[in-house]
Amino acid sequence: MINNLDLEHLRPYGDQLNDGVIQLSFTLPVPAGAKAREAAKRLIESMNFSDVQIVHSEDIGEDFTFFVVYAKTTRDVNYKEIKTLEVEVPKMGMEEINEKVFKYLKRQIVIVGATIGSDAHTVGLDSILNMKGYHGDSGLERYRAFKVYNLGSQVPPIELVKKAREYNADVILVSQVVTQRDIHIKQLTELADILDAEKLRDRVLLVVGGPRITHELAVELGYDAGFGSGTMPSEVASYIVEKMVKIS
Amino acid sequence: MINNLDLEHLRPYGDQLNDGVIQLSFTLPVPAGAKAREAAKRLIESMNFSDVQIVHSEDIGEDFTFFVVYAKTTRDVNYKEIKTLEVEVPKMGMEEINEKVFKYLKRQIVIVGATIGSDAHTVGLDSILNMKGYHGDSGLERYRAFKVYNLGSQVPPIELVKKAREYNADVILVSQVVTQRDIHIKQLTELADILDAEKLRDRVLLVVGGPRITHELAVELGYDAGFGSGTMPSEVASYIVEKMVKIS
Amino acid sequence: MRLELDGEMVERARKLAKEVTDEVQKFIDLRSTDSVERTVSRLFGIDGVNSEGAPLPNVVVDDVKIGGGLKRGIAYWIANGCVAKNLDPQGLAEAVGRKEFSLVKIPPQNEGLVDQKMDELAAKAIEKIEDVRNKRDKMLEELGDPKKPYIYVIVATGNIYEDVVQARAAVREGADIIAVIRSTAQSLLDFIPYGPTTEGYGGTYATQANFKIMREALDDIAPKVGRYVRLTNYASGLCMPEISAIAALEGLDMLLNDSMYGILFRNINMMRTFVDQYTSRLICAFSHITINTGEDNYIKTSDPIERAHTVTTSQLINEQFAIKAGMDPKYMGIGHAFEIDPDVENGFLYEVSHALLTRTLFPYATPKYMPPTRYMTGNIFKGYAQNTLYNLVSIMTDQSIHLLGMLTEAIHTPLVQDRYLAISNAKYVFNNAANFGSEIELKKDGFIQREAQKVLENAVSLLEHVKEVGLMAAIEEGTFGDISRRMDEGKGSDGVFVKGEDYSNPLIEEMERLLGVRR
Amino acid sequence: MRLELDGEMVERARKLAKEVTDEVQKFIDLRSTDSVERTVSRLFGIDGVNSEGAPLPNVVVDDVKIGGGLKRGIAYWIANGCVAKNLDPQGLAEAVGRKEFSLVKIPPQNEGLVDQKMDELAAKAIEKIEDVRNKRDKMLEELGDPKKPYIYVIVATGNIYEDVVQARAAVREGADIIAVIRSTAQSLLDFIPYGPTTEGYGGTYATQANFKIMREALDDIAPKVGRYVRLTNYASGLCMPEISAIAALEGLDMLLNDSMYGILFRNINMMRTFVDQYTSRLICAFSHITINTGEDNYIKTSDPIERAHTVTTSQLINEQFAIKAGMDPKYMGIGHAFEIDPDVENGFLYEVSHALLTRTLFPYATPKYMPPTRYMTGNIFKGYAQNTLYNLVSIMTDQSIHLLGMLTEAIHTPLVQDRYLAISNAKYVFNNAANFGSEIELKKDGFIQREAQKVLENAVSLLEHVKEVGLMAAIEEGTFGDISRRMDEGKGSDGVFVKGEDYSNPLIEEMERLLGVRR
Ligand code: B12
Ligand code: B12
Ligand SMILES: Cc1ncc(COP(=O)(O)O)c(C=O)c1O
Ligand SMILES: Cc1ncc(COP(=O)(O)O)c(C=O)c1O
Repeated sequence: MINNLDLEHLRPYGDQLNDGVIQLSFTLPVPAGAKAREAAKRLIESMNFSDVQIVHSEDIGEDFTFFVVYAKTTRDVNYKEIKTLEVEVPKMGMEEINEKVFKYLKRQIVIVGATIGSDAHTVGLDSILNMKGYHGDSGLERYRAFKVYNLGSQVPPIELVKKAREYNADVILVSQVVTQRDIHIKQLTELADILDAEKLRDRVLLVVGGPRITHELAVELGYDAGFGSGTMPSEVASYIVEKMVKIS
Repeated sequence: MINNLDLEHLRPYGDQLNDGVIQLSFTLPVPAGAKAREAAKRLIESMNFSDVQIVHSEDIGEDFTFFVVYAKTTRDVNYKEIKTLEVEVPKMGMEEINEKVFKYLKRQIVIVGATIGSDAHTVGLDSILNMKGYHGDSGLERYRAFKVYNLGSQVPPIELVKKAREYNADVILVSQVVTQRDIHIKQLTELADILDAEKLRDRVLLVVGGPRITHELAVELGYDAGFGSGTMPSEVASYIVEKMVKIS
Repeated sequence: MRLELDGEMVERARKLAKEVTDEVQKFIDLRSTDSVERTVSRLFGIDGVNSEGAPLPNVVVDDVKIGGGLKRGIAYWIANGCVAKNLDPQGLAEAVGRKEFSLVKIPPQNEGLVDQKMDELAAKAIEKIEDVRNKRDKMLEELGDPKKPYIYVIVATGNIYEDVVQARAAVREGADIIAVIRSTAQSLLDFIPYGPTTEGYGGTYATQANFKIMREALDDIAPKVGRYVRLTNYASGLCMPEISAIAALEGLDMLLNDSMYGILFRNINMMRTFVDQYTSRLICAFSHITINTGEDNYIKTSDPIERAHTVTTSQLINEQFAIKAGMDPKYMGIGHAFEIDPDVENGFLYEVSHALLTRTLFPYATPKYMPPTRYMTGNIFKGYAQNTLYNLVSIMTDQSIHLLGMLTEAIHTPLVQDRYLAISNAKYVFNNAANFGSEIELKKDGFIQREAQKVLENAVSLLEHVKEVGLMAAIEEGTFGDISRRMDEGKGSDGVFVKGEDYSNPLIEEMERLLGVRR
Repeated sequence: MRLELDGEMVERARKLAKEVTDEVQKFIDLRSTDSVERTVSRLFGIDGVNSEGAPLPNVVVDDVKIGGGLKRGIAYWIANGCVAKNLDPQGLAEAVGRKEFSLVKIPPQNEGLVDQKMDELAAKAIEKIEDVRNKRDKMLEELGDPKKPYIYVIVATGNIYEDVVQARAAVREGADIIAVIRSTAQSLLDFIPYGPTTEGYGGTYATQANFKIMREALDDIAPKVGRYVRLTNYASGLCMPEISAIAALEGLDMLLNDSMYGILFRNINMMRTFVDQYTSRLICAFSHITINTGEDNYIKTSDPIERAHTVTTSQLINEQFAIKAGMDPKYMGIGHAFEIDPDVENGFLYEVSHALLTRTLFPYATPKYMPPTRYMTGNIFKGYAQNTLYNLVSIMTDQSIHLLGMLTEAIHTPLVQDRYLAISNAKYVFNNAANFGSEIELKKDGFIQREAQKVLENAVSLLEHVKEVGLMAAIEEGTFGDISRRMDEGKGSDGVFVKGEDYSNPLIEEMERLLGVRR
């Protein structure tokens, strides 16, 4: 890291250490002009920004004005005290995982995966589950240690729970990609509630993934873990094994 | 304007009325990863933003991390109460201006223009002064009513004041384009101070222009007016005449 | 810039596609579906919902279905009911909706009278559609057809009134086509929701009222901007032909409509989709509605370079199905997309090659070019650069319908500013490189030429195989989009039935006659 | 993609440019300047400042100038002083700096000894420069020359230590060349500031210490990224040859250096500039420093389409001046730029045509292509799209040095993230369209061909006129950049003098000899 960095008061770096420069863009539903510019400036100033420069403002039709702004934050953040909620697991190789599972559990781990509710995006889940995997990292189906049931897309939560029971699943993997109007929150909550109601929640490892999913959100919704954008299958595999072995 | 707009609580419009969505980007001088993302999130949250989504974070070398963020402001702005400081003048045609000057002043208005200090950007000032003008709008030299002395670039403030006295200038037009490390503020202040010291300030109309100049800033620095990006020569002409006629 | 294609190879490809679809058409001709019958009901004037919110077209068709009479076609039952009860179809349907009676329980009326009623209802429907169509054709002529590539943007707020606001802004900025994206999974609903709606996810429900609201908004702004503005929606999913019907009634200009998309990407039953697409396309062809086929989807789940020939194959199949529905090529918005990983060396050359192939194979069509989506990331700046090259390929290769890429593709449905930025990018590139494509030539036997020829050859091989096993079996094999679907699987299979000997559908027959495809 | 140029026309253009510069060179050969003499002092080993902060090279030259001895050349006075005082040049200069004596007051020493001293100092200087040069040539070979177009970015924080941080990040991201932009108006200083500096405006002062700091930083990171990283600064303004000297000593790879830029854009006296550029270029040629000429500037103030031929004309003049200084074409970074208003229809075609013209006219040079600046606005997204097309034109037309456009060009000197975004845009386009240029041909007699031919013809006409009136008069007429400068006007004119009969400058002569341009 660069010299003279005050990690207790970390600030954005634009052109100089600690200058705090941030770029913003947004639209106000008022006609372009001096008054709109002033409104934009005041708004941004009211948000702990100083040196607000409206570098672009443009009429984008129907009395909308688009702004590009550069400004400096007056805030900083204590980087030293940050403890991330990220799932942190030692990354293990495929053989290591297989061996560990058979050594400690003496059987395959049963995994059921699906994208639930109205969500039809399967590419993300498939990247984790299918043999082929993701960016050269093999999917869970390739591991001897796992027995994978990929139920595909748009599976109603109740259906997923039924299947999990049927297959005696150890792990439920759900994918949620569409997040508009928080539909993912609704669907994930529904699944968690059904598992609770059916007294299955404590018997499964419940994991969610998707590009807008964070571990923090997952925990908040009562899941064991959450995986975001760019997740590798091996990370998920390592996490599952780590947890399953701990539970057993 | 669109329906249901609450102008007293104006908010950005992203996808929905009042959703308050703002796009941000910035760099933190720490290595990419979960901890950096959390730092970015906390920083933005500390600035009256909610629903902070780190949609992109990337290592850009040497332990810098670049972020793209979407978030919602929790603030709004009272659009109704905004009174802009913008120079507001009735736009007049060239002939109207010429006539008005000769009718009320009975002589040409003498204008001295320059880019001062270390600033060598002349294109902006020339757009206002030269015959050719800007985007089809003729420059001040084209008006019979004005006698224009364009002193060019990098004129030391003291030199400019000397010339203004020599030509008996009514109006001083200065251009400032370079603003890095607030050099324009220094140079503009220097000019204003010299004019004060030389007891010339009250005898001239003092106007500054440039892409990062606002009327507000100009007034703050003791200038009569400031003109920003995209100014048209005819706006400046109208302003000068309006003021000169009022003074006389 | 001209692509040299082996003319014989092109002919062979077309011939194979024809043969493949001829086989499927035989199946289609024998069958109808619930949705086809609801389509007839709608065009006969049935609209609205019953007290439980069920759409009346569903109510009447279900009534007849439960009563075991659907093999005869809903047209007969409606006509019979109208004659018996002296009601118009709407009055009749409302009564059924109130459970006053069942259509199958109404005694058969004088056959001559019923036939006459059917013909009369069909003629009225045809007339209605023609009126709308002629009005639009006239508006298009008066206001002027914008320059191609048409700038096509989506609105997807979930709330039709917000959609209108954003659509109007987009038109002001230069949009030529507004597509109202549907709410997630509407395609799986076996009915069309009713009335204006304000709550959708990832899109806004396609309803007749929503169509009308948007149509009016666009017709209001079109004269102000001095150009005709097209409106698009989706005729896909379980209500494919019905959506075409309400689109025809409300004067939409375009519909996403693919002969296989629903099978592959929505797991809708094969037979259902094939039968539905036929009626749906007849209506489009008759209404001068441009269809947008969905080949872009294939290369969202399979590799855009290796599987490029599946796009070509599907385009040829879509073309043949459209021809079978009597569609003028100019209403064929043959789909393709700019989806290659931006990190691929010379990816740009592949894109040029593939885009030119589509343009060259379908000289009379109006190809619809789709933007990068799967390799868009949260880096909106990078995305903006990808869209710039996409725009360039489009203008270079003379595409017709150009769906704009959004810099926030990987993040959310477009914000008002995203759409603005997309439009200004496209306008910049289209103007700045207006004649670039005609000022350059492709190197003889160079990479671009060879790649296109290769894709075409692969498509021919694939078509040969498809012809051998049949289209349905080929789909089972996972030929398209790396997805496999079984013939008997999929949603909506229970809504397909073999027409009875006494089946009648004078409305569809009349359209077939007028389109010159009477079979 | 090949541009067909009329070969005779090309030859004619070159011949005219040669004749035009031959005339100017006659003036040059008779004269020296304060800065040339300070250059000699520096290369003789004089460095540092006196107690008032005046640089010692200035101190000694001013001392001799005031004493009326400069016509003889500073080399003589230094050598004479060294012999007399038995000091090395630095010791001598320090003494003069302490006002212990004046060089002109030192009695003339034995002529043979003084001559010998001069030759010895010259030889040592040559050796020093050669050492640095050979070390760099070796490093370049060992680490490997990156693929062209080289990715060239600027740093401009004003603080050399911040510059280092940002330069290192840029190199990690893929930059091949780092240019440290100078502080506003340094070109008007008649001395080079001294020591490491942390306060500049719009750039960082060019000082020898700053050069060293950045050079070390880049040499440290180059092996880590596995490629040679070039360092650039500015040899422009009143200290043009001196900057070349310190650049040679510190091992810079490139210098902005134009034969007319200072005259036009900094109102530096014509004669001063012409004389200075000659010595400056000799040093560059000898040190294997690539020059970057400044034609991009012309089309910042005049119309890039209408005045395109002034760019070509100036390029040819710059080439001839470089040849006169013995420069190998591969060190000629002939400048041009992508500056056409993005709203111009087919502006992209003009850009391709102009860029190809430069590339084709100077096949052995390493053209330096400059990004859009004047039509960049506060709309950073639009700017990013402009830069995308700029990158495409560069890779298509096979440019050598590619200065990256910044999306924030209209706003501020680049932020660390702006530079990153610029680099990733260029890398994307360069890779994605790597062979595009070689896969297409220009339409015969098409727009692109005709435009280039037209620009060349106009350049020839202009050169004919310039030849008639002379280059200096042509500049008075406002030929370049729409700016007129008078021969006797401009800064630094008092620093030009006619060499005396007894003028000697063995250092420069030796370089001329080694470069084969001894006159
Ligand atoms: C491909 C695609 C489609 C395809 C999907 C095909 C298929 N079979 O999956 C089709 C065309 C069908 C489609 C349709 C729609 N889509 Co879509 N689609 C995309 C697109 C372009 C790419 C998604 C993708 O494949 N990414 C690649 C994978 C590998 O990445 P990933 O999903 O992030 O997965 C990784 C991680 O997140 C994680 N992960 C994901 N799931 C899981 C699960 C577990 C357990 C774990 C551990 C990890 C994990 O691991 C993966 C590997 O690292 C995105 C835009 C984009 N560029 O992101 C839009 C996008 C996701 N779609 C969107 C929308 C709105 C739709 C529609 C609703 C539009 C409409 N109204 O018709 C429809 C309907 C879909 C539906 N009902 O759900 C929006 C979502 C907006 C939002 N945030 O709400 C996006 C962002 C586009 C946009 N800007 O509008 N889409
Ligand atoms: C052209 C240009 C140059 C040319 C200038 C040629 C010339 N004779 O003017 C050259 C190449 C010489 C140059 C040099 C430098 N430049 Co310069 N240059 C630009 C550029 C590309 C365009 C400016 C321009 O001509 N705009 C067009 C005119 C018409 O617009 P305008 O100036 O805004 O003027 C309008 C209004 O502002 C207003 N206006 C302006 N002045 C006045 C005055 C009055 C009285 C009124 C009423 C109105 C008014 O009216 C005009 C018409 O509407 C900008 C980037 C950009 N795209 O903006 C950088 C830019 C301005 N330059 C910049 C810099 C840093 C420099 C240098 C210092 C770099 C260096 N270290 O070498 C040098 C040195 C210049 C110096 N000593 O001042 C920075 C400034 C950053 C900052 N905010 O501080 C910019 C923004 C580029 C960048 N991102 O780094 N530059
Ligand atoms: C032909 C076609 N129909 C429909 C859709 C939209 O999806 P849905 O099935 O949700 O209507 C698409 C999506 O891209 C498509 O290409
Ligand atoms: C040849 C040349 N020298 C120098 C400069 C920089 O300006 P300055 O005169 O401030 O050194 C430029 C600017 O673009 C240039 O092209």
